[in-house]
Amino acid sequence: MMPNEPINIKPYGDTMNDGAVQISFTLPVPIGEKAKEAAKQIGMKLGLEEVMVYHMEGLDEDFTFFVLYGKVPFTIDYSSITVPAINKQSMDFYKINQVIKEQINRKIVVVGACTGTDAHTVGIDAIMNMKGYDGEYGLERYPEIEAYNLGSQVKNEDLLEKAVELNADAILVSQVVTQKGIHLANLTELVEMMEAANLRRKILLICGGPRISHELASELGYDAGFGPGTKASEVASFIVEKIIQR
Amino acid sequence: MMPNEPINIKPYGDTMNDGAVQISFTLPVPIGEKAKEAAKQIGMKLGLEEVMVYHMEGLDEDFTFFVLYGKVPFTIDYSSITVPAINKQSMDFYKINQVIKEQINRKIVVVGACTGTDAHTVGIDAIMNMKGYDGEYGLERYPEIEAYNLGSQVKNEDLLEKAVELNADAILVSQVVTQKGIHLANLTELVEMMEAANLRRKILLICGGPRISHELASELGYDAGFGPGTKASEVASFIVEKIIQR
Amino acid sequence: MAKLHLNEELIEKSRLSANKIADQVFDFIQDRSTVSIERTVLRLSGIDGVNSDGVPYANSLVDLLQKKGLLAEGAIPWLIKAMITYGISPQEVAELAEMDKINWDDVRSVPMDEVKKEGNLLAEKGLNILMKQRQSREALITKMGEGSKPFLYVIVATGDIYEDVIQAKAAVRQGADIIAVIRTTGQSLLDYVPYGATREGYGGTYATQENFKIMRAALDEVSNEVNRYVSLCNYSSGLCMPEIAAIGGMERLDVMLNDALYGILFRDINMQRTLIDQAFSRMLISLSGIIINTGEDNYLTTADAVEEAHTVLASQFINEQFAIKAGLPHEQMGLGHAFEINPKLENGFLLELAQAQLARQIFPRAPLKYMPPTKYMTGNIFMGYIQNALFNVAGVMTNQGIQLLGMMTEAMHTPHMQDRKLALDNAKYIKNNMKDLHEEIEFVPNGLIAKRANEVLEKASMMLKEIEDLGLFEAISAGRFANVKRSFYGGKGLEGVFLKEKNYFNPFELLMKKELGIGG
Amino acid sequence: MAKLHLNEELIEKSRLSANKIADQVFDFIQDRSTVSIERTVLRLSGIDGVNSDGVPYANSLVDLLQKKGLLAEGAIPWLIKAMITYGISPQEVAELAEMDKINWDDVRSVPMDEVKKEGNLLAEKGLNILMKQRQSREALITKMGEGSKPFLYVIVATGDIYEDVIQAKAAVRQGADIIAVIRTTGQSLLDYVPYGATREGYGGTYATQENFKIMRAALDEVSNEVNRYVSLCNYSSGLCMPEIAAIGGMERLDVMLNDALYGILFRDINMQRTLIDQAFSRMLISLSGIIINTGEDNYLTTADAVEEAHTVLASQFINEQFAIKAGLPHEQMGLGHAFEINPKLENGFLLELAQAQLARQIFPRAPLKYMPPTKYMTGNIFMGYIQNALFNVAGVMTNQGIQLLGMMTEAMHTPHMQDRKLALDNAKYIKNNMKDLHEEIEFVPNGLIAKRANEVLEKASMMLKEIEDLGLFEAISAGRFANVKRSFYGGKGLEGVFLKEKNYFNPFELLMKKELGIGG
Ligand code: B12
Ligand code: B12
Ligand SMILES: Cc1ncc(COP(=O)(O)O)c(C=O)c1O
Ligand SMILES: Cc1ncc(COP(=O)(O)O)c(C=O)c1O
Repeated sequence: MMPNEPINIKPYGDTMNDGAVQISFTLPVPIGEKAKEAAKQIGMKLGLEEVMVYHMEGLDEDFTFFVLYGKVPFTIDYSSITVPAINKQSMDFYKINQVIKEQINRKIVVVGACTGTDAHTVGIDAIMNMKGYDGEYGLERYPEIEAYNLGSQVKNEDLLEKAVELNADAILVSQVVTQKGIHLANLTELVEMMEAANLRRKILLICGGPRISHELASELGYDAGFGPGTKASEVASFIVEKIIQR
Repeated sequence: MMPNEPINIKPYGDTMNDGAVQISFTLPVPIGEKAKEAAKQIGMKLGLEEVMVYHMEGLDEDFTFFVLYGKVPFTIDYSSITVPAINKQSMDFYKINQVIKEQINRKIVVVGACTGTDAHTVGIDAIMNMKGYDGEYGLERYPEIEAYNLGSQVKNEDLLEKAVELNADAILVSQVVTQKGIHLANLTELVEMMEAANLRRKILLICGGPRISHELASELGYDAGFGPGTKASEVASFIVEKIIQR
Repeated sequence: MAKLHLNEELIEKSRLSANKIADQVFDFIQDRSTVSIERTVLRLSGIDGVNSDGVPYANSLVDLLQKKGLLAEGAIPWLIKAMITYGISPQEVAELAEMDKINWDDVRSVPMDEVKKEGNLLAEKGLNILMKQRQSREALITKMGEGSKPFLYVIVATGDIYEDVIQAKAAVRQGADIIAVIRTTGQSLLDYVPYGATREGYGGTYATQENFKIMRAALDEVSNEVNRYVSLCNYSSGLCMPEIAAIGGMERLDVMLNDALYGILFRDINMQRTLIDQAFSRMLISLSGIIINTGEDNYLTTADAVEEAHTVLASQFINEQFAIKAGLPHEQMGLGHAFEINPKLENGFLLELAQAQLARQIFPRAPLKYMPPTKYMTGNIFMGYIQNALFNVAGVMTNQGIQLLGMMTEAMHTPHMQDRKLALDNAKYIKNNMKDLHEEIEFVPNGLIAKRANEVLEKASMMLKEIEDLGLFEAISAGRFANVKRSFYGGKGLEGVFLKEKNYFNPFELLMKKELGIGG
Repeated sequence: MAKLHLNEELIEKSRLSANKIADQVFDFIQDRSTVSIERTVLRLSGIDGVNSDGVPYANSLVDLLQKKGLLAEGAIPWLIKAMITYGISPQEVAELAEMDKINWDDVRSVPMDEVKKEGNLLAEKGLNILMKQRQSREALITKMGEGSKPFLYVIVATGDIYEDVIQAKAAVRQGADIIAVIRTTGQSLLDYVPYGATREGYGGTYATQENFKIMRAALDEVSNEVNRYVSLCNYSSGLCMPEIAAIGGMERLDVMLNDALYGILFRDINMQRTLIDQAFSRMLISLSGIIINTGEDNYLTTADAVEEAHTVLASQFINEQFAIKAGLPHEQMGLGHAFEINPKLENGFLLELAQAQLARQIFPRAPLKYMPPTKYMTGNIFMGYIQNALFNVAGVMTNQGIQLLGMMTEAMHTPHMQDRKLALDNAKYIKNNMKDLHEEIEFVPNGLIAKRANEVLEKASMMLKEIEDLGLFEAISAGRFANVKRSFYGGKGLEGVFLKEKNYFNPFELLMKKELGIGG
């Protein structure tokens, strides 16, 4: 815990601990006083107090949109929160290359792709391509890393085949489309394929994307997960550290 | 219950019963992964599932703003909802005047004001003044009603004095400013003064304003409460019906 | 800069009418003072604090003089006579008077030339406090600079000055240029200025000298941090209009809402009282280098913004003349107007542009104060947020001076912290992303916008001519502004107005008029 | 209407270059067909349905012909030969072929003039279906009218056609003019068109003939209710580009995304394949009276919108020529562009205006398709909502044809029902409140906006000249568009391309060219 850190916290509107929150949602019922009451009950069942339905608007005959405000009556214990995140940004570009050279003594091989039917390349490119992202070089630029970006819409089996062929140290998987949990299916399939082929322990498995968290990735059986705003050096640091640990 | 009315309902995003809701609030903690986790915990403690913190932004050194989405796991029983509202809009301008003439046989006296330090006259004017509101005449225009609008910033004692002097059938109180519950104090004071003076049973007591509901008004001891969008004829209908009932 | 072709002759005519209207009012004001003006000069003479009942000494002394029938000569002569007679300070006079320890018959004998000499000294000393603050402000702005126009103006209104400070500092770090501390609902009708730091207001925070001081210190601190001078705004309005102007000057407020018409129409303050108070306030404000904000925008919260647009312009013309007569330079005239047309109106935005550009061209040196939509804001915070965006677009396109930022929660509550942040994000985005748009476009000569602007101008000019004939007092009684009628003897505070006796003496007034180069 | 002063000579030059670029590509296309084109004509001949493995009969028949080495003469001759030999319908040919009950050696002997006669009949019948739907559309629009420009275009993308219908109907009642059913992520790489009503898509719903029919019926119903013809949009793109064009024509779609460059760059579809497919698709689309939407907007999701603005314009010029060569009238060319400049950029909005107005003036008859911000949308739904508002302002100020509404939740999920409603509220508010703004303003002759527009035009014209010299295939290989490089032999679907034999016969193609008055 940090000095002076608050302990029990609540949302803040304009007075400490007033608990103010804003909510909006749609209910599948026609607009009217009854709908409004239903919206209020949703707010109350969420445990909010002083629930106010400030706006109600019909979206169609059978749907109504609401804007509510209410007050959270409980606090959460801020001091006890620990974030299951990876140690971010331990090394920079120069340091990473130096460590690989000095402690690993060979080039690291990384294979990446955006898998399944997902065609969003910008994220994986940001991490892997020469030009990088947000003023940081991508892995291709690292002299001590051999980086292969297979692009998008890559099948899990093709990715795995390539990784084996290149004797990869790490596989990087990007998943951007998440509707109806398609990314979960995709990511899980790869883990299962690797386990079946007895490769899971041999190759570091890392995923990333705007809806990915380290927590989620760990649950799915990945070594790490990187979310929005990730930088190449964070990923490289993680890989290097893990390889040295092994 | 209406035919075909849904029974157990949940919020709706793009698939029936997906439960999707949007939330925003501020927490009194500095921006960072820990703050994000705290926001997520607030969402979870509200009982939401699949809580996603989509946006986090520092408002100041010690405050962070969040936008979350999550899913409500529970349903509410829509069919059992009854709305504690007043029977709205039973009669129109002509009908009301006719009923007063035929069934009450004398003019009705109504005194209104926006009380306390509240200076918002537009709401009470909408109900009482000649020109009315939203294409409906105000009470002053009703030939069978004698309406006295005392304006705004009127003290409860002055309002009551005037009502007694005029032998009023009904008192109309408007309250618009609600910060820190100032309207509750104001409204309660009037009820207490009337009870102390033994006038509460003799005069109909009605309040209104954008944050007033019939429910709230009843709790405070008023005969009725009217919220946003009220029309003069709704109020007049209510008064006439009550007078006839007595 | 984008330009409309306007009928210059009508502008001239309107100005002339407004000038005559103001002259008539000033003829009336000339012979009168108010309890609040007298309290103001006592405060500027150094009387401060409250008695054991919580009544400010400035009030208790003026009340006493009024009760004794002495006030018509002014409070200052009596103060000085007591000071000289007993050899005590102004504060001591007030305190002893409370305890009935001053013999007012005794002090009467102090000769008038002594009183005048001492009076001039007091006035110099008092006004010097204001001048010093003005100089500090100028020095700070020179040192750290200030924001670019339109200045982004946001309100804090928690009711608790310490909570306000938190909100204000956050707002400054988020980019606000002006912080306005909104007042609690009841204050304008109080005939005294509350005292000390306060934590209990409704819809706003009490305006007290201590609260001003606390907020000014906080803003100075954060100004330093962001290296940009941030202005503080409060209200010189209500029954204590001139007193608060003085306090504002002493505590280095930078902007003050100041408009007698607002008090008359929206607070039912007696028109004589507040017009007299206003003339005196504006002199103090002028000397203090404070920008006033006038309240024409409020008309459109009760009257229709399309039909009554000309009343806003007419009132701006009148306020300009009132300001000139009180020695207020154009650069300190934050004339008010507002973006209040029904968002559902076809081409409504064009009418808004017409009005904003009209004001911009007619008052080219004034830092116009542009108010956001309030009337048509609803519980739909999303729609509200884009109504505010279009308002910001209009502000940038017509190069307004002070942009009062709208809050998406306008129809619900005074701003939560994130509402203010989002409002600033909105304004900054548009100000930056559309920065030079006003340089890039021209309004088509005979288009809808040009026609509308000239139509409003014409109506305003006709209205001013009518008021010139009728007199302002009559015009207000007839409900010409904001559809609200107020009578000459009605409203609050008339009992505080009095006719000056021929030996009335107010050295502050005399010195200010001299400094400001205005007659009377 | 607001106007920019543009260098007309550069416009002429650019058009000429684009024309030559298209000519080169058409020389190449001329001699080639694809499996998808052949499946398309089979479908238009009446072959429908899927076999017991779920493979469409159009696919199984074409695959068979290809395996037997017969396809290079075209699918139609073989179909007709089998029809005549066995005296059966096209559908029966497909079904019997599946069961290996057609003796392809036997049927070979049917004389070519008989084949041609029957082929022409088939083509007439097939294209007539499209013409009929076109006439229905025209009749409906005459009867109930349609929305005003810019048309408000929203997407539905639940993955479930029945849920899509709910969303679409709600959107229409809220004011949408065009409903686009977004496709599931994987579909463009499928080399067949899925069959039947579907309820399981990711980020969109499968494009199937049955789904088209269901949605068209729903929109017809609600069009009737709101008494305004509402358009349906889907994608004629990916490996089945021409088939879906045909299906779209049969089911009365009104707008279709159709752009080979999009497939090449963003789906890694082989450039030969999709350019050949596109030429054929556009003829079908032209006859069907469908508006195409091109995909230049997408470039700015990967490339920088300020630096690469000219690539959008260059691509629009090329797409225009491709369209002309396929007989598509200007009124059906929904050329794409987008509002994708970093919202943090000073005067960024001015650059957006420049680009939108530039496109508007260069392609005056085209119903330009204007895409909302996507790249710089974040989880801050409030800021997103006003980015969309400024986009709508730009659309109204420059009089765009089709306004694709942005959703405040762009960075999160495909739209929830209220997101779409709020997007429509946003667009309607601005369209109405700023209705005639574009008539009211003029852009300053040598201002930032005019300069920017001419700079983009100049760069585009230079780029087109370069491509003219290099050839389009080479230019794409060099990464000239969207910073993406694709090679002539790379990508998906090349195996579906074949050289036509000299006795290749495609009566649909011949009839369409005749109808559209284009050579070849
Ligand atoms: C650009 C874009 C496109 C472009 C993609 C171009 C390209 N070559 O990538 C185009 C126009 C082609 C496109 C198409 C579609 N898109 Co799209 N698109 C976007 C958009 C606007 C931006 C995405 C982006 O580039 N972000 C910038 C990058 C840098 O951020 P990032 O991906 O988060 O990556 C960072 C981190 O996450 C991390 N990271 C990412 N991957 C990895 C991997 C590893 C190993 C690591 C360590 C880190 C890491 O590091 C990166 C740098 O910090 C988003 C909306 C938005 N504003 O977010 C929609 C969005 C992602 N698209 C969406 C959809 C649905 C589609 C379509 C399916 C729609 C359709 N049916 O036609 C199509 C088809 C795509 C397909 N088959 O997958 C949805 C996804 C919804 C969902 N959550 O399921 C979004 C959210 C839009 C929406 N609201 O509907 N899209
Ligand atoms: C117009 C307005 C003003 C005008 C008022 C002019 C006037 N003569 O009324 C002016 C500019 C003067 C003003 C000043 C202030 N205002 Co004001 N104002 C508004 C505004 C923009 C609109 C209110 C309105 O006219 N609504 C239209 C009417 C028709 O609706 P209504 O009141 O709901 O009335 C209907 C029903 O409620 C009902 N009804 C109402 N009363 C009654 C009574 C009865 C008996 C019945 C049956 C029905 C009924 O019927 C009416 C017709 O349908 C709102 C924001 C907003 N958009 O809502 C803020 C708002 C109400 N104001 C607010 C505040 C804080 C103030 C100030 C206190 C700020 C300050 N400190 O300076 C001042 C001081 C006012 C004071 N002392 O009370 C806050 C209140 C916050 C809160 N919930 O506590 C609001 C919400 C703005 C905000 N977000 O800060 N305001
Ligand atoms: C000119 C003017 N004065 C004063 C006020 C504030 O009211 P009060 O003086 O009652 O606090 C306003 C409100 O916006 C105003 O516009
Ligand atoms: C021109 C064009 N074609 C197609 C698509 C859709 O992609 P797909 O064909 O992969 O479904 C888009 C996406 O916006 C597009 O702009």
